[in-house]
Amino acid sequence: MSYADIIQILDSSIRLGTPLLLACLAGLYSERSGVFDIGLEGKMLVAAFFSAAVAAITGSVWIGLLAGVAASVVFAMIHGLASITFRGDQLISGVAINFLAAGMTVLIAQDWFSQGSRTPSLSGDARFSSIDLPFADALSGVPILGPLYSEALSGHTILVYVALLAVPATWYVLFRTRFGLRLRAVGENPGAVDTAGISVTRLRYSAVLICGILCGLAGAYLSTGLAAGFTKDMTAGRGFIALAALIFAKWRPWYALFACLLFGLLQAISNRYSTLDLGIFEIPNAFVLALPYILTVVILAGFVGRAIPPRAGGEPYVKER
Amino acid sequence: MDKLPKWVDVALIPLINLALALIVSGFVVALIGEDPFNALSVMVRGAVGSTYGWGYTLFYATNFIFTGLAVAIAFHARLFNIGGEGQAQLGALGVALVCLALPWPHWIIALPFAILGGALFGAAWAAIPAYLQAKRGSHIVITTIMFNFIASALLVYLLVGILKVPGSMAPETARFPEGAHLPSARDVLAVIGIPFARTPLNVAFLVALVCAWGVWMLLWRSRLGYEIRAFGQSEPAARYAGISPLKITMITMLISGALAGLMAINAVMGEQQRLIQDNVLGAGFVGIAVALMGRSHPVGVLLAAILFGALYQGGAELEFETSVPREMVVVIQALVILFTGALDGMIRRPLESLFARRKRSTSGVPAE
Amino acid sequence: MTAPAIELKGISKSFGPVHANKDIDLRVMPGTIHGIIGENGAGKSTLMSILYGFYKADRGQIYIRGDKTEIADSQAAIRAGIGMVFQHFKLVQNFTVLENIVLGAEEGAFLRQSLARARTLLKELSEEYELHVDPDAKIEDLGVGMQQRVEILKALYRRAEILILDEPTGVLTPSEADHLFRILEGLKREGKTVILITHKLREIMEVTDTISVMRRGEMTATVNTADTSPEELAELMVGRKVLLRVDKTPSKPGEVVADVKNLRVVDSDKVERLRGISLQVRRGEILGIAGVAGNGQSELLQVLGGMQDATGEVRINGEPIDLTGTKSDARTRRARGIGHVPEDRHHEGLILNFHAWENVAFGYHHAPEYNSGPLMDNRAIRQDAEAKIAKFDVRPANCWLEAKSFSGGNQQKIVIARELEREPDLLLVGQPTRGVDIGAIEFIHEQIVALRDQGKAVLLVSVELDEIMSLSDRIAVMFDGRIMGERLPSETNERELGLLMAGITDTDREHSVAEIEANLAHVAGKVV
Amino acid sequence: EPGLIIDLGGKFDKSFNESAYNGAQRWVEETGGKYLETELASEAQREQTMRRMAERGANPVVVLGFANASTLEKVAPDYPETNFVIVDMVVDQPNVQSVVFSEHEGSYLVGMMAAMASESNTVSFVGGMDVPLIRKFACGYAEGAKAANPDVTVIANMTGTTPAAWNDPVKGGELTRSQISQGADVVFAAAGGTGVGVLQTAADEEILSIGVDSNQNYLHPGSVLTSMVKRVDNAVYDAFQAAADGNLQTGVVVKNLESEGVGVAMDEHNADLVTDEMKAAIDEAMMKIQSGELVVHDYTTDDSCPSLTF
Ligand SMILES: Nc1ncnc2c1ncn2[C@@H]1O[C@H](COP(=O)(O)OP(=O)(O)OP(=O)(O)O)[C@@H](O)[C@H]1O
Ligand SMILES: Nc1ncnc2c1ncn2[C@@H]1O[C@H](COP(=O)(O)OP(=O)(O)OP(=O)(O)O)[C@@H](O)[C@H]1O
Ligand SMILES: [Mg+2]
Ligand SMILES: [Mg+2]
Repeated sequence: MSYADIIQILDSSIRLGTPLLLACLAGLYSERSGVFDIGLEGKMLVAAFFSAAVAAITGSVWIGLLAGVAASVVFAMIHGLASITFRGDQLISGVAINFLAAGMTVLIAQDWFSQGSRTPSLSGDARFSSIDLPFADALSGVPILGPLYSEALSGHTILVYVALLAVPATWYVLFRTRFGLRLRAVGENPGAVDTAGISVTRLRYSAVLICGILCGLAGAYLSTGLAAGFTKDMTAGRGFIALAALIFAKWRPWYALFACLLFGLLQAISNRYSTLDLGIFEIPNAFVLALPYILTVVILAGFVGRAIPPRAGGEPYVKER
Repeated sequence: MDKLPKWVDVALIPLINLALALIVSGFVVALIGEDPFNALSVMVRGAVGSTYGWGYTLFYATNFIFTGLAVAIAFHARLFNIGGEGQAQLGALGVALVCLALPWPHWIIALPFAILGGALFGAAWAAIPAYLQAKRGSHIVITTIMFNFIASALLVYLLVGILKVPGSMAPETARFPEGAHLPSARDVLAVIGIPFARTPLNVAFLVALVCAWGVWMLLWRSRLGYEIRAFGQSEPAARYAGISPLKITMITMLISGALAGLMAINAVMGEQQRLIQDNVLGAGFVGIAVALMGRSHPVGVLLAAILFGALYQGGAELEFETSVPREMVVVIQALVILFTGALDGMIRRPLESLFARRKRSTSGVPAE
Repeated sequence: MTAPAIELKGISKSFGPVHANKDIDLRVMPGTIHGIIGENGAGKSTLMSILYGFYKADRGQIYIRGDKTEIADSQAAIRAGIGMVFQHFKLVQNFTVLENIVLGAEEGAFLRQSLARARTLLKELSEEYELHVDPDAKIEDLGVGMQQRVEILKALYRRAEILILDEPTGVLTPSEADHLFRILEGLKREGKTVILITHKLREIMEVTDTISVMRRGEMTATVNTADTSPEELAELMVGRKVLLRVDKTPSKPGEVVADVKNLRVVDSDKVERLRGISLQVRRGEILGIAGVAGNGQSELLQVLGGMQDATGEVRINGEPIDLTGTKSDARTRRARGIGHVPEDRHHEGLILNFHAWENVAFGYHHAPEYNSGPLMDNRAIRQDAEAKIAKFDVRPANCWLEAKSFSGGNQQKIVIARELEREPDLLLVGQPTRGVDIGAIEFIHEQIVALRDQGKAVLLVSVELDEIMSLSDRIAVMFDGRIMGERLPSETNERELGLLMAGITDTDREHSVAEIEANLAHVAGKVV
Repeated sequence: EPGLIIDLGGKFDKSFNESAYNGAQRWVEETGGKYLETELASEAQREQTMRRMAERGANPVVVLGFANASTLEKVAPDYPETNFVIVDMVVDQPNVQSVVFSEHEGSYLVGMMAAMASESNTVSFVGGMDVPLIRKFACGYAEGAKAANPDVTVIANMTGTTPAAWNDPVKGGELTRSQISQGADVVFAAAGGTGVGVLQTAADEEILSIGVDSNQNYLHPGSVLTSMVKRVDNAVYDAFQAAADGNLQTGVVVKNLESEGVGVAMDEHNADLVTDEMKAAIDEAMMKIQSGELVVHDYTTDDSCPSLTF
């Protein structure tokens, strides 16, 4: 494997890690506030659909992006309604949202475009185009770091950079602002927040809202950045991988970045090599493709140590029985 | 202090939730430009309007009884088994291996072994997530989802490799021998002179009914069931009573996986008669909705499974007759899960305060 | 005449069918310490939570310093100068003291400034009130006494003029409690108003100026402390005369039933919870284990009850029992004649959603008389349950009710009936009267003593020093996973036990509060 | 009334199914006839869908793709009055017509064009689901490429091993990028809906691509070198027409280069990309294949490929 190969794989990892990262940060806000969310997958899927669909209709990827985010937010609010207002089971609500997204996207796609379950292919302004970072060309000659910057890091779509910037931003919000303090508190002990005179409900809804927005970006990136249109079930389990990354990252932003890049890397590798020769034996293709899933289990089982989720996570806040 | 009368809890609330799900589904149908009432009548006629409809409805229901019971029994131990899909896939592998292993002389002989094969493989697939949950605290929801993906990878590996018929294109096994074909409802009913359409409904339906009865006996008549229910209510209490969390988690998930695996008796041995790749048809997931609707009680699961069977069959007809895609069924299913599972409080709490007010005005419960 | 600091008029509150507060009136004058007592579930916490804006009253008005005040949420209460220290602290465990204090009282959207300002103010406050805490310590590393200080500081930081403390002393050693009362006196001298909820009649007699008594959601009396007595208060609480002391004959210890040697437990965080416990319990005696919560008593019960593995040696009637491995579960312990009334009946002793009859078999569901063949004999269990419910006067006497539908005292009676009726050789009892009112306490104590008189051994764990003193034939004090000493109830006193509970063995000497605190803080880091 | 069951992936996959759909539409336009159509929702519902079609009285029932074979094997005997047509697989039943294509021959031709168009001497292949049929494409492609330029490197990747692999344009795009980074400058996609992503990426990254089944040249004019067309449309059209005329032949029908069952798409969209040299080369190869002088290796005959390892 040459250095150029490595650069290409890294380039691909960033691209494939981006939707995971956005979804993972989405989950981070929600779960830090105490609302577990296995519906990331579904929210990404609706966002992927609506952003591609609206981009196809209007010809503008930005309007598409807005539509995708809006759709994801609507689904996030359903989850909020179920788990915050009506104190339902958060896991079940998440499962329902995933199904709802899987069904609705196909239904609407068929109704709007009559092209089976897909949107028309996007081109031109209906897609995000790649942007070159400053000095990418000038620096490409620098040994080692040059190609890393100009080929792996530069030349992605705007949403990739949004995702990367969202990591320090999330860290800052969480640990340096009032909102972050309250958010972390409400996921640990909503009673403490409530008795401090802050509305638990409002805080959790804002977290779920942010979650919806970020999932929207993740979905929009899938269909208008990574691909050129929506196809049925195009999230392909990314929401669950993002969730695993979140646990792996122990609900911390910087760790989330590395976890998502790791999963991106795995996908990049499995895209690139259909079988993996480990010297002793060869992993057949079917299992190379399943590698992210297998690794998720291995990580959950062994490597995270004890990942302690936010203490109040998964439980609705019940003041009066 | 029971907040609600039992009939409200087990009948009224699920019915209201179901009605809400159907109303919202109706709106969705209207939104995509079809007449919801027409759609409903197509679905109802398609599902129960003929022996053909009934055959398919009950055929699907059989699948859902197995997976619904699988989810339900896990729910009792407060384990959320989303892995029914993968466990059923593995069960299918087990059934297929048994059916292909010998030139079975008669289905009566093949069936018990196939049941064993399906149950064993399904259980084995549930065992790892169960162990990881019990020993390492790995969240079973995520591990079982991952195991669904891994199961399909495994099946693909086998179906494009050693299990494939040499020279054949499709990733599927050879057809099972004649002696491993379960008699269909048409065959059985023909013996007593009742005409029935050619459908895949087969004797596995009876196996499913026996399983439902067995789960009921297990949960409410056996010590193991008592322990499962106690563990599901409170883990510290279970330990206090000498119930091993590891043991119960493992056993419950093994039973759950076995039940999911048994679905293959119906789908693979009863209908497909060979192992194909996507043999489960999403029934593992439907099981979640079925268990929620059925309040995790075998009788409820039975009724909910038939409802969902009708929904599936009706949905298939809907696609033939109108322009509503079959995914409509997925939407209805999602709405049922949403309303019965997650938005339950929306109906329950107003009802609770309604009944509490009635109760207080009649009896006046003091603080103590 | 000055306006009362607080005046409540006609406060009512229901939780579903439970009428927690019924038309309550209350007046508290500024610069006084006002006590509120009442049985469990009488509605004390509910009333105070309404005052603090945590719950919303169904009816009634609140006047603060004479002005009618609408308290919609806790923010409004804080603005009105009310601070509350809840029975169960409302602290974020993995936050620092400082972060907990600014939470909800931040200035501006960014934290840096708020934290810096809070740090200076906190320093001033802690010096002024002798409430020293490390602002950068994580709450989970602090002992309960410390956590309580943080709660008080939180209230003072928000400039509370009226401070409500809900059962603050339940978790404190006697000397910590004394220190707390000195602080309350200081606050009172500054003109602040304090409302103190407690079950401990002696305490309330010592520190309060006036006392209100609640019973079954109603305010039954308000008296001046100077004009009343503990006996009168007890009667007001329960509505009849109660014996505050247990009536029992001297014990006649027989041979050793339980012989424990060098018991050690290391928990999943690798913290040593039991550091070599050795003790013996004999037939016909009650061994009481005193100690501040979290010093290993729970682990001791759990190990003996088969809920946790350990190393060391335990013999029951001379036969060793397995402490690690497959034969060390609660079921085998029961087979060896160990009964167990667990500390937490809600989470351990009962399945709240099971019927009462199902709970009567809980833990003994393998017993031959409850089974026929491979299945459970539900009819036999129900018959047995009905008999036990009748004998222990569980009310309502309906074995089809779910356990959660019984009140705390009656739930405890179901557990006691189940465990005592098996006549175990060794009875483990944890906090038998926690959350149980005075009337039921009497009954439960009688049952335990009766078992002892049958010649059975009883190991009693309780954080209530009164209960230990009055029930035990012998007292062992636990601190930080060790036994600090054994005393006979007749030869010791609360002060000495209190010092032992704080890990101080040279009990003849005078000890400063700071010294006791330092000792307790040492354990605190390990206490969850 | 004839019936058509559109396979997984949907009738607008711009590829295999769309080709069949177009054949049916052409028949409707030309004859004014009517036909029943339904789309398959999942693998496990093949049987129900087939039965439903037969019960509704469709004749013949046309099913698309190898995956239907074993189901058809079971269903066909239950409806002896109904004729069935299956594409891409042989089903040995008296009332079934099996239409198979010589994909390896068409792939051979586009392989030659790819090798000739490549400047980096590296061409690549993105397959859909990893099944023998797709390996047959890949193998023919590699044979052709090697024939045109023995030094050419052929990179082949499969998208996956599940039917989802027909429908994963994102992965298709990633595979293409990775192949580009390995030097490929012509990519052949035989991957159904996934191919859309391959062609898109090829266009984005400014390399050449080759479409499949339908003529996909129009998708990215100037980037799609050609398409290996597989005339599923003709198969459907012929079946419908034969049934209308009452002379549907059962048994195996082979559609090869000679019978124009497979071929290379040439139109205004790729006219600028195809050199005269290429044209001459493929014309020559076509003649040799038709005359039997040149036998392109068919992967499915022995499950192996002399010029490509998987
Ligand atoms: N959040 C709630 N939801 C429902 N019922 C409640 C709630 N809080 C308290 N109750 C009920 O209201 C009644 C009064 O409870 P409260 O906590 O005020 O009693 P208390 O006097 O503080 O008792 P304790 O001495 O145990 O603290 C009890 O019957 C209790 O079960
Ligand atoms: N967890 C719970 N869920 C539902 N209801 C409860 C719960 N806890 C208490 N209650 C209700 O609140 C009422 C009072 O409960 P509580 O434990 O406060 O009783 P109590 O006043 O301590 O009774 P006793 O005098 O017998 O000790 C009970 O009758 C019960 O119906
Ligand atoms: Mg209280
Ligand atoms: Mg009580």
